[in-house]
Amino acid sequence: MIDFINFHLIPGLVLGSIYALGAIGVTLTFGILRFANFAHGEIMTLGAYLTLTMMWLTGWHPLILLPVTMVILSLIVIGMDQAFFKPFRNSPAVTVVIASFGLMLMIRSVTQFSWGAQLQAFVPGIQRPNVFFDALRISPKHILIVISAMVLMLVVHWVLAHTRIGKAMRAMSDSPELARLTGINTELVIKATWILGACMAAAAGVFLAYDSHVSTMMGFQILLPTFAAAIVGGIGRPYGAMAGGLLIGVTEELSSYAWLGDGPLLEPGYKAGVSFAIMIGVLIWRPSGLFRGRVF
Amino acid sequence: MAILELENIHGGYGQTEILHDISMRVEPGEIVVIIGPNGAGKSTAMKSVFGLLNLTSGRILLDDVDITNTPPEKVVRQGVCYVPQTGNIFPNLSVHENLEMGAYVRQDDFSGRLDEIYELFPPLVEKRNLPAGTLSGGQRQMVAMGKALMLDPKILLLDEPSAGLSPKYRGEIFKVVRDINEAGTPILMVEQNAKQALGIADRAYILVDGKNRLDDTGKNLLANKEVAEMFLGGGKTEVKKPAVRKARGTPKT
Amino acid sequence: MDQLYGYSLYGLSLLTFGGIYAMLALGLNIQLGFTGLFNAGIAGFFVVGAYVSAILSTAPSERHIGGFDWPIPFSLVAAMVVSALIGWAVARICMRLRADYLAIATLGIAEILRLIFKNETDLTNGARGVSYIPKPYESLAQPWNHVMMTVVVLAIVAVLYFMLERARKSPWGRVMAAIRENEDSARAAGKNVDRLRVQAFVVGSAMMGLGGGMMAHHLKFIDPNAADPTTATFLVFVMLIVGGSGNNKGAIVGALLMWTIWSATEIFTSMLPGDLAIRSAYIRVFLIGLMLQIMLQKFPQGLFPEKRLETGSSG
Amino acid sequence: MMKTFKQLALASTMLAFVGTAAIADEIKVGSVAGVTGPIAELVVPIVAGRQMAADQINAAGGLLNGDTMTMVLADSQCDPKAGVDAGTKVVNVEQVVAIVGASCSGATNGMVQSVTIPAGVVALSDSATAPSITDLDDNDLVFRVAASDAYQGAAIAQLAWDQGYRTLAMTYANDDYNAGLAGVFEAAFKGLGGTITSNQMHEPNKASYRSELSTLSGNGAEGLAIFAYYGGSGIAIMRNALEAGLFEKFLAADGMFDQSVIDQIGADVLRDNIMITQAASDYDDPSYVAFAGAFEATGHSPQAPYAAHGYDAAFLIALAIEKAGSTDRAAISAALREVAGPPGVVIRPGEWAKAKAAIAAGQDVNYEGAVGNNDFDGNGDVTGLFSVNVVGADGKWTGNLIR
Repeated sequence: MIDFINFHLIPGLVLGSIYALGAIGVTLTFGILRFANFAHGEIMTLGAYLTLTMMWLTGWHPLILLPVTMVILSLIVIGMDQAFFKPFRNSPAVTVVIASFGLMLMIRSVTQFSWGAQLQAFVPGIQRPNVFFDALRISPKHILIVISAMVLMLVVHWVLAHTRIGKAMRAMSDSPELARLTGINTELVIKATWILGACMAAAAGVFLAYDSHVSTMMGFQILLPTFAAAIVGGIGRPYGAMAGGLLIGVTEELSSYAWLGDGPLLEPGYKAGVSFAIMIGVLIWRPSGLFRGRVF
Repeated sequence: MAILELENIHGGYGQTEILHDISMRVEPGEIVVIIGPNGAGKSTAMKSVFGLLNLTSGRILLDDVDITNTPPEKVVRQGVCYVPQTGNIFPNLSVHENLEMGAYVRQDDFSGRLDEIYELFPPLVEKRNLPAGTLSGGQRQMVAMGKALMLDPKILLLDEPSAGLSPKYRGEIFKVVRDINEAGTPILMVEQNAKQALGIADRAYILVDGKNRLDDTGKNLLANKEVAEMFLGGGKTEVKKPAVRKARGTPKT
Repeated sequence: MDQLYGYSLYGLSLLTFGGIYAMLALGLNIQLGFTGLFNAGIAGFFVVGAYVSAILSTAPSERHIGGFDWPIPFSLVAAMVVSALIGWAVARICMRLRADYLAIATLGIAEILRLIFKNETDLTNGARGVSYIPKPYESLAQPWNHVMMTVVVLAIVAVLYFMLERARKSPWGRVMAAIRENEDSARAAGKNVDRLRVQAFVVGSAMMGLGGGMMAHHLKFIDPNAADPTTATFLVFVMLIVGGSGNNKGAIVGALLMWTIWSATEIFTSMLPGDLAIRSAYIRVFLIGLMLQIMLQKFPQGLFPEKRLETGSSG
Repeated sequence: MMKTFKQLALASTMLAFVGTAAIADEIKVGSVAGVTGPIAELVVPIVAGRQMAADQINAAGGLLNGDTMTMVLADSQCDPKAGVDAGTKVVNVEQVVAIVGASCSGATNGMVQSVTIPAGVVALSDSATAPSITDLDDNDLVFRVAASDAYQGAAIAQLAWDQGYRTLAMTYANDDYNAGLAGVFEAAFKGLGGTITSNQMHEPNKASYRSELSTLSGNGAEGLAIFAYYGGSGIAIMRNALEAGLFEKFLAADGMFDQSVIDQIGADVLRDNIMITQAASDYDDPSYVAFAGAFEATGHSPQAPYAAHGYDAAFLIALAIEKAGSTDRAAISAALREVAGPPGVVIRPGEWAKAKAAIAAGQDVNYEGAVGNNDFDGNGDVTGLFSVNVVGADGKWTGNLIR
């Protein structure tokens, strides 16, 4: 049982927190700009590399540099929006999604070109877990990741629920036409959306790198689970995305727990398929996400 | 001096012209109603004020200032508020947040105005923290109007505020419209329920096929024989109505 | 002289690859171009077709199930049938979804399919792939083996093209266009929209399966890496968008052109010295992304804009 | 738009110019590698190894009559589609006389079956290790200096047994290289009398492997054998296992052999706890020393997996061209066996001038490369030498040849 908590539940929570942060950006873009942004994975990757570069320059801890990364990444992402998404404001979703494919390829090659394909690590060496009650093993970095992710999610909640721009974002996600008729500056809201999404993407990328390592494909590798999290939680619903991220992360890790007998329930080779299977199931049976109805 | 004036406007969506030479004006303190058969361009005329369509000629003046083809977010800032027929609230935002969004362009403290709105629509007070999408049709219409009134607009545009409401709520909405007007806000309103609408209207325009057909005071039009035949008649119109509803269901007419 | 001969052989290779990609692009065109179905799981149907045709046509082997030594035409038909069946199942499940939801769902399904081929080692030899896949006319002497392979591929593309053009101009094609333009009014006109969409999806999937099968025969080897989404899905999108979504000629020209650009740019970048040559491989991917952006922003209709048919009064 | 076109046109003219300028007296050899794709990080030093061979040869008199040896890079992406395309390009457009590559077994399989065997071009892979390449019907046109997994798998099993391991858990990344290696290892270790407590395939490139490791650690194994690329999943697995305290001892093959394993996990943790086999020569062997010194000077680690193989492969091709005395593809293929094995004057890395003189004098040569003697067997495979590597006092890998 303790193995279950140590090796399945806690890793699931860590991974789930990372997915959740990524999914917030995906779901906001989906809700407000009305398209699935395939470049979001590469934005996370970019966040990790920016932090890595600053660590080389300053030697500071990645979490201390995270706010700086957020600012830089936000500026970059707003620039990308102006150059690559703004021309498609009135285009059908298909066109914008394909444009985001294009942007995905572009960011990835820039990352590979600038930093090389070689694997990098934030912090060399390993970190042994702290042992609680003689059995519960939690690594300090995991505590740090989960707590920071929770704090960031609270910040997102606060922004969306209590600030003028946050409410405007939700309003625009509800109805872009009415938002315009209400006098909401939609371009400003779009900028705010990219900033919030980029900040969370930066956090997701940095946490993922902090937990494992930095590589040019890291963001793309978690992109589909992130989409799955956003869909499971209900597109356009940041709170749902958070819950969806945790759910997908935990389920992925639990799928290979020995629920029946000694062997893993599902061959780990199929682990990557778990999130897609959940996502497809949700799309079929509850297309509006698991948390239909009142979301907050 | 008119608050709002449409001068000989022509235009429509994309290439298709729907409005062929429409003129109308709203004087301070007036309720002006637009009625007409389906497809006459009533809603389109109203949307033209909001820069939502492509005007090829004519001009629109707000307080003698030309606002032709100004985008909606700017028109709002000039003090014109518009309540569309459908999709006029943010369903996932609470009632209170919907009202706050109504005041989005205001930089000053608007808590006083909020209290006034709740006074105008008492049923909203206890629902203030519920998502607006969970409210009944009539209450949603109140939220929509309340949201529009948050700016204390120079003029309020209403697109069929009574559509789809039960007769009881319909009466209530018309009462609210009169209350708003009595508090000093001129209103331009499109309505299907011509009888009730003309009853509260100071003046009304009748549009047919994108052109002005008649205009007069509400009282005179109610007495007008042609108008009575077209909109106020007995069984004839009642039979027509379902057909009219259905046609209205097609997107964006 | 040798150089010229070499260029000709390379030209044949471009036509062969481009032609196989044209099958994928034509399949996508039915789904996305004609019907507006956003299938981002091309790689899934591709890999199904490739493996089915490969396993059926190879000689018996210990490494994977079979082979069954079927003649290539039969194995290709089987590849189309299996892809079509999977397409049908996917369509039944996902048809109600909005465009970009459909894209994500199909992308996920393609990934699951790839995982199955990778993990079911007893059936497919897993990650180590299937070897010794026969190739049409491979016993002929060079260059005729290449020539004949190219001829076979282009002949299939030509047949598909004429079939699709006929379909497009047929009542069926008009209804498809009407559905894409305005689903509600097509429904109101009494068309069974869902069934027609499923049909389009299935036909498109079968063509992607055919493309996958032809690719397996051309490569003579297939492994799950061949279903990498970048070259088996995204590249096909680029081809169709550049060529002109909704236009069959555009799909074919887009495939040939983009494959040529994808492949031939390397001839130039590999001339760069040392480290730059490696890095320029990334630049190549960058240019593909940039090209897609430029096309979408400046020429959203592609090289061959769709020829709109009169959809009639039903629309 | 027009401006973009003009810039593109300008760029391509410049490239074409560079191309024509270099054509004079050059002999092209294809260098096919998975530059982009799943093992991008491994490929950089391998290509550098190949290039260094060409650079040394050009500096020491060049090929035949002073011709330049040019390595033409083509990207096989670890994808058979790209492998075939890359092969077609170098064979037909670049008219290479022989090919070094491709990197991954899948891309190699496609390239040789579809392109190079029909075209009669010799392909010498430096890193494709799948056993399936051994029995290709290849008209003696497919060779490799990387030993088949069949050898290395057995070598690790023997090593584990000799070190006293009797029960092991194992996991492998599901790709062509590691799956093949793992299969051989499992059979060999069991054949020696060992027990595999648990054997799990894993999907590379996942963010966490903790749950897999928990299942693997269930039955009290003495250590974990990992078959993975260090970048794809190897480092992540070791990190997860150590951090969770599930395994302390590791065995691995050359896909894990990279300095970044030590740099990222930490030398102190790994010292005495990890053994990695690598296809390599004895580090004291003069051939290896000659290569390592020169390669380090180019800014790469000589220990990078398959970098030395890349060097040897390119050098062998050059020797075969020299021996054949022409750029005829068939003659080169025929000469390759002769220059690789005895008898003959022993040639070591960097000794191009010596080799050229010997061949000019009509003598046989025998290349003893950085990774071993490189004597091809009937299938064009090498037996390969393996070293066992542990973490040294200086935080670097130190290896000893397995005798």
